[in-house]
Amino acid sequence: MRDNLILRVTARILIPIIILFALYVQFHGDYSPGGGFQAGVIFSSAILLYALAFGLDTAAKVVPNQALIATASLGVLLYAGTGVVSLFFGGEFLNYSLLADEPTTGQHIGIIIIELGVGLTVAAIMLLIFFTFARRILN
Amino acid sequence: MITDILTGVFVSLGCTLGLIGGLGMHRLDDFYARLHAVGVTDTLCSFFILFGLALQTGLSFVTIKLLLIFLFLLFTSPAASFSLANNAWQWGLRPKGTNSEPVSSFNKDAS
Amino acid sequence: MKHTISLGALLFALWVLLSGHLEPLLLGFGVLSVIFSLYIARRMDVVDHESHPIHLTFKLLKFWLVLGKKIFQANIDVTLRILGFKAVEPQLIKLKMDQTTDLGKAMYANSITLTPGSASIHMEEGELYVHTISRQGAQDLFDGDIADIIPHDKTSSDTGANQ
Amino acid sequence: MNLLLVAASLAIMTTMALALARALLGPTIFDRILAVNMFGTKAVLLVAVFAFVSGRPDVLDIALLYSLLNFVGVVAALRLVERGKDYADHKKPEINKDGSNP
Repeated sequence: MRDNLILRVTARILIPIIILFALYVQFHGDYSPGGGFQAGVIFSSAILLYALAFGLDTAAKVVPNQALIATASLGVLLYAGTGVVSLFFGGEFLNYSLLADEPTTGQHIGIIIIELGVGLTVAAIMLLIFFTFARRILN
Repeated sequence: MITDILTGVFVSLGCTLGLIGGLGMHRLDDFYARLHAVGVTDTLCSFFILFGLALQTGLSFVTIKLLLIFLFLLFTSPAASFSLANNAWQWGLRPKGTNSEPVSSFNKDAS
Repeated sequence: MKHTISLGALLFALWVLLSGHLEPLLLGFGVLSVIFSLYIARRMDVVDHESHPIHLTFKLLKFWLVLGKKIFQANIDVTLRILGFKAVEPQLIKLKMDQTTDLGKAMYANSITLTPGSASIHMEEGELYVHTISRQGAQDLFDGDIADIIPHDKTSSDTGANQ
Repeated sequence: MNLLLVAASLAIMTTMALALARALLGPTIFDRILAVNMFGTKAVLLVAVFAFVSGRPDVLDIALLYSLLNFVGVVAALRLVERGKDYADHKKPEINKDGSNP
């Protein structure tokens, strides 16, 4: 499998599609099955395919560990931040009806931001787990 | 009504092919031969079933999704088969009932 | 750059087809998603004329039609062999590959795999090892059954040069 | 119409069962992964048929996704086998000089 040409060609074609699909699942959580968690896992599987086809080091260059840690933290920050902001508007934690004048608009904005936070964190953490274990096996 | 009948015909054909492929998994006697059984279920069987389903909806986003499913299967299944076969070959598995090394034409040996 | 734009257009079309919602909000998310996908794809260096053969579009259409017909016939053949109406006589052969680019080689090997009754199993420089289920199928491959329908990718080197 | 689709899903499930039997029987690890690959393809079709039986076309997204990820799964499983050759049921076969199996 070291020099599997077909795997590389197929991965080249599929990876952008899988990433786009992950983002589609991310943003259509309220219309069809899906949401942040699923999107994060799908995204990380795209990078995983890249690592399997082109090697772990190449993949680690595309998504450096520092960026992953930062992304995971950013996701949690988004989630918690949305909750705290709704506290400032005088509601309960994560009561995002208050994020806009109209409660439904506020809920819409709130759910999109929350899902984004979940998606970012899940994608980053999945990749961190994968890289950690894969490196341990290699050494 | 006519589309219902067509759907029925196509889906049944697809299912039959799938069952034959599943049977082939047990009737064919080594890994490399079974690749061909999987080839049957991956191509024409999927096509018949998805095409039969697509007839039900006419031209809509659902049809396009069915087409996309078929396209993705068409792209991924040969790559998966090749990866498997290539791994098996490099691991040292050799097909049963053939020359041990590949021949480049049939003219020399008439076996 | 040309290939990035065409990949972007393709991805956006895919987004609209998947989504089916034409509201400005979701289309906006679509644009952002396409840009992000392109960014990752550029970082991964997976965008080039090989992953995205725009220069072959029309030839590809004909190729798919002919291949589809061959797949159909091969399916019937293999079905008969599985059910025992015809003999299973496995063959191991190697074929010369004239294709120069990675994409051409991959298309050749994948077409062989997609046609039931023949599966490519190994690739060595310029040679493809193929396992077929019948002697007739093997002879057809020797006669260039599949090789003749692969679009010639000679233009691809030109496209690569003037980028 | 629904009856036919239910029958179709039963047929697909039978095929999946046949594939699963091959996955359990082996004999080599490659047979097993091949069977799992086929199981995955059939699962995609089953989900597609299910979407029509239940009248919820948005379920098709799952089929779409599974058709993409099934491939990643097979490749990952192969990587594992490649790494630990003895995960395969038989020890790596000794290949004779002429390339034939013992």
